[in-house]
Amino acid sequence: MHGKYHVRTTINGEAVEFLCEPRQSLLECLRDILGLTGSKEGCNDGNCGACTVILDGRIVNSCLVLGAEADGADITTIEGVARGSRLHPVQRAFLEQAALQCGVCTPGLIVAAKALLEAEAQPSEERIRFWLANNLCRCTGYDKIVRAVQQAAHEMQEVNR
Amino acid sequence: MATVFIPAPLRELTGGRAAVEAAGATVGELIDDLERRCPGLRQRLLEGGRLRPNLSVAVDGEISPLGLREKVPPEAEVHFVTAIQGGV
Amino acid sequence: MKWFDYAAPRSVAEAVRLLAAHPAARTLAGGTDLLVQLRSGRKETDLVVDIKRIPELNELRYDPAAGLTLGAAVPCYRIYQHAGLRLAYPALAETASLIGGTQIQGRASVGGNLCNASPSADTVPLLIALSATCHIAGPQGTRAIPVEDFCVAPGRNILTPGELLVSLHVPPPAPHSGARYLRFIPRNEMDIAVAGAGVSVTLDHGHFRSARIALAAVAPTPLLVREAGDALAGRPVSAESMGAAAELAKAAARPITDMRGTAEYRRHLCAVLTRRALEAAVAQAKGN
Amino acid sequence: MSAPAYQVVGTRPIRHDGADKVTGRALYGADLELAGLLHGFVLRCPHAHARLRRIDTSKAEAFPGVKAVVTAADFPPSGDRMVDLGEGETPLSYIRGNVLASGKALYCGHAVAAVAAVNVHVAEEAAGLIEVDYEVLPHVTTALDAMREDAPLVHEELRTKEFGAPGSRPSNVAEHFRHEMGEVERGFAEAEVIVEREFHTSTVHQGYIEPHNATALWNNDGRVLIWCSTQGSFVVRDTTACILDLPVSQVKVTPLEIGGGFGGKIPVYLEPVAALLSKKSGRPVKIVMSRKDVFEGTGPTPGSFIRVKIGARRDGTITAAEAYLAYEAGAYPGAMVASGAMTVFAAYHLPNVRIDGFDVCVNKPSTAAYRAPGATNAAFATESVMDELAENLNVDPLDFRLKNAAREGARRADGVKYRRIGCVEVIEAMKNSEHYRSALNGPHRGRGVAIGYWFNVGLASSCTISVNEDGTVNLVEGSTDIGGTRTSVAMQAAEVLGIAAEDVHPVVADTDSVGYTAVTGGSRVTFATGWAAYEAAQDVVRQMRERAARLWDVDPDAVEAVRGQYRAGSHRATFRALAAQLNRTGGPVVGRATVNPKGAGGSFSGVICDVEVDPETGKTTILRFTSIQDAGKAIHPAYVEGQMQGGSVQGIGWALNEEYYMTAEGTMANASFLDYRIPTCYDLPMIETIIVEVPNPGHPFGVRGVGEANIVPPPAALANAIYRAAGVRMRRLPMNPAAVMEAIWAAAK
Repeated sequence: MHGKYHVRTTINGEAVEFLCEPRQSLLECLRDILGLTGSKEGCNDGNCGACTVILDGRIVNSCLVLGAEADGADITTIEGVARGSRLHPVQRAFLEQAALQCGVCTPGLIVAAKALLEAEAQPSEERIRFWLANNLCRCTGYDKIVRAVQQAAHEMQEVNR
Repeated sequence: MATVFIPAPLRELTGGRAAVEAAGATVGELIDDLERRCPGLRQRLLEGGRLRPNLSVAVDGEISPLGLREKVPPEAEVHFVTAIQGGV
Repeated sequence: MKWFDYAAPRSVAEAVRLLAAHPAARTLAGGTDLLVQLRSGRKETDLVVDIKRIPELNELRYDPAAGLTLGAAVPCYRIYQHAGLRLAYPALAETASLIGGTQIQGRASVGGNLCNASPSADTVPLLIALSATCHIAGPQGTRAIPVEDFCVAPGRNILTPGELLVSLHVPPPAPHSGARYLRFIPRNEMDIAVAGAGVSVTLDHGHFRSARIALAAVAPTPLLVREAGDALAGRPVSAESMGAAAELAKAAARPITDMRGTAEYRRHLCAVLTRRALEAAVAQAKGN
Repeated sequence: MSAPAYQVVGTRPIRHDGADKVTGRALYGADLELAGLLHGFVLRCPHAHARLRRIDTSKAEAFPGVKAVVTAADFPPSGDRMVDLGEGETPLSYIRGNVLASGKALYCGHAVAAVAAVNVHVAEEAAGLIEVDYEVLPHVTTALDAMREDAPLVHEELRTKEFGAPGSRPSNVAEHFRHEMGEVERGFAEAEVIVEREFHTSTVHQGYIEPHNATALWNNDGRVLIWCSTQGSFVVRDTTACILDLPVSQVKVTPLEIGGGFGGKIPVYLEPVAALLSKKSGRPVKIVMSRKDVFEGTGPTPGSFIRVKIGARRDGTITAAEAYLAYEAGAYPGAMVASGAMTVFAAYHLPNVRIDGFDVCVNKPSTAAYRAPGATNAAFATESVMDELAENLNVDPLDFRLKNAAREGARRADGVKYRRIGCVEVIEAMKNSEHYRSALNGPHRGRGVAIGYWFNVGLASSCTISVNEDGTVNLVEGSTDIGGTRTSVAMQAAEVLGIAAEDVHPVVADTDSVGYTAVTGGSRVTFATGWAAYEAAQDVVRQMRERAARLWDVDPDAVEAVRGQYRAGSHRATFRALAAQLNRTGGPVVGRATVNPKGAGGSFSGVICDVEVDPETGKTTILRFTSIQDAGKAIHPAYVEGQMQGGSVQGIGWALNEEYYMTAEGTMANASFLDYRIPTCYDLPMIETIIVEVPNPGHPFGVRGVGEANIVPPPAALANAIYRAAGVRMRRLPMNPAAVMEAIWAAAK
């Protein structure tokens, strides 16, 4: 057996250490080593966005990051979006707007939308659609997803005022 | 008497008629009556005493899972259609 | 995916030593090309050398006099977040925001895009148009070469074993100059260019002082079409002059037919994209 | 009479499984962890057609970390048994042959062997050590090529079935059937305008984001426990039992959350393989497909060749119609061409019609259902020809359709008479829509319309409802939930019980814990499982009336129940109040029902779309898109809108950019989400929806399944819009930019 790599990270605000083989992606580490199965594998080659996490402030496809590369990084996954028992405005908006059907793309989309709304307060529809282009959904046709992000942006605006 | 619609490829056995009257309380009895009127039809509709695998029977427009045991009300319309699979 | 070892050198020297000792090693910047190729078996390696912790490769500095220094490992998002760069090289900022999607831009680097040497690489035509140079470090020291010579064949670049692309340098934009990269893709994002055209122009009172035109996805490597750019030098800015340059670019194209487009369609797109890119570059040049 | 004012039906409650789905807690098949879990990898044939002379697995079995290797030889023999698995009768040898190839591999991606190991990397590496002696055979990948005399034979023993008279000579055509009504030749003789065109559609995939997965444990007591992502847990149970030659009771299937299916997760691919690997290794085995496996090794929808000919008089009345449908079945017969034939002219009342359907085997993955399977291909042809006819007759395209629209009592081509349907109402809603009445200005722009139909199915569903003392109820049903049907089913129970939808706790149970429930398909769940919930709730109400009668010492028939309020004379009690006293009035109350309903009213759908076509690149941009559909009664309007929007965007992808790009060697060149281009968020405008409600007399709330009809019109509507924007009639899918550009060049010559 080849040697493993020791990785120290912060995941959803908590210090986390794990051992992984260099060939294991961050997505594999989250799911198979750390049991955080909220991030999903839809393609494993960076084309569907279902594995989206926030890595040092930027959304990335965790399938195209090696676990070893995450040493020292700060990571937010879908499991870290809600504040304890209180859903994030994006999560609530997705439910109220019925912006999900099968739900397998939902974690990636919510993480991506959360990152967008933390960077831009009132993104236009065009901007939302450009930002989410890497997150494929086959059930909804995206309409209600865009409306949910717009609703969350509005609500977060209210809260901040 | 029920009206049985004859699929195009079988009309050679009914003298070209697209519909034939037949008597029977169930689809099975109807086919027996049809065989008497137009010999050769049963063999084209059944296989091993059951409806051919790629066939379904519709009574008054409803595909019936019971096949030959489906009851046939008087004056009903009966169609033999190609089995259609559902799908999402 | 086959097993491989992982190393994250902290200096250029350490990286060069590692690469020289392991001819089969692969350098890892953003990984959005390399990891897909390793996973599909298109490439193999026993050592991945992660170059993202080497200071020189993360440098992003713009100086009006010296121009732009862009570290090979700098991910796209840092490019279009850099205010100075956005002003001086708007076309480069925009091109960096085109690659893949937001998540890809969080990792993919211009240096990686260049080293991957895909004929349809999105950033390379513009870098060629902007006369960028590649700064390479290796066992025999450093060297600089024009970016148009960096890619040598589909998927193959000029680096010899042990060499490492450290950074790209882009000269400061000349006054009254403009640039633009346009590509054609069937979708609006998440796509590989069927064809692409990167141009830069410098104007002088309604005439072209100079122009450089480079194409993507229509030759074994990104293609500098000198004759198309040179044909504009001295000519008035007009539909005719730009149309003629577009035809010259089209004539130089040597596209193939594959699942992303037929040769005829790609050749046609070269003319359309070159003309539209020139119009946009001219508009920008008039602006500043 | 005005529609009854419902308390719950028609509202938009939050889905019961919502919190889990938006927090990442929901458990999908790939998320399952079990003690001692091994990981499987399936080795697939790289050739389009090859004889399997020998498979040597010895090196793989010796690879460190490998615990088991299986091939088709590990299956019990299937003989010539036939099985009916919710998709009509099929030879077991075909189903088993598609799970693991034996004798021949029939398509690139056909599963040949499988390895179970300590992790998926080891399993993949070991699979690479399996030596397969392939004898590569000539292949054929399109229907027309496969129908030629000299075409390579996919199945040497296949004979064409012609309504009970099997053909004599070997052929790739598994079945040819014909529907005929009236006199077609005479009809065409009366026609003053005739349009006849030929169309080609490419193989396309359902494109669900979650790859197939299955975990199996062959337990020490001999029971096979399966966890998977499927549209039919009972289909998986019965199929796996058949393939492994086990009694059905020995297999238990626990459906986990399903990440999209659209028909593609009805067939069985991995479960029997995982079970065999588990039996050999003595440990649970999980297999998850890669995206490449999903494209190459599951069930896309048929590519097809279609010829449609329609004749009409100057006054716009259609006198005759003829269709020739050749659909690619893929490796095994069953190309859904029967449903294509049934729907090709379904929207129109035609006096004289002839339809020929051909189910043609080719060396491509064995096709499965994809949302109204067969209907979209057919409507692309019919609705394009109808548009050309309307133009020739100089009549508005919707008026022309309205004049010939099918109404109640009209006969379909297969002779079956329509019951109450909403075709006219859908077309009128399109005509009166703000979108259709709005102006579309600007160069290179065009508006297109099209309509489509899907007949929907009933099939069997079971449901139990048990009452909790706090007045809430637990509802147990067996329909795996892709689009939020847990909620639309719970809402129908809540309506009957007179309680809030939130007070119904729906559970999708495993095959040991709920009565037989057919596949989640045919747009049936809200219709049929909803009906089972309706009946089970009525059963609860009956029992609650008896409990009230006992409390009030009156005859049960004297107790009236209206919207959860129970009364008899001066006595009053709410559902909740009665629920609190169950122990005092006789113990628990459990309502149960099984249904196999008829009367699954079909649904009509229409599309209006505005596009702009760049004349220099051929690229189509959608400016505005409206989907119109008859839902009978929208139980949860947001989910109905969601089905319409999702189906529309799948139709858009099918129309513009999706295809299996096959190489000369018969392999798929674009088996990834990069080059198999499903629409992204950035490719689309908002998808506007108009819900029409023509109640289905065959359902307590008037429900018509809405899941499928909405994918049927988009390709034709887009083709008709592109014609008006760029002046070219596109008759081949996909209408990607290169194809439109080539059509523009050809027209300019």
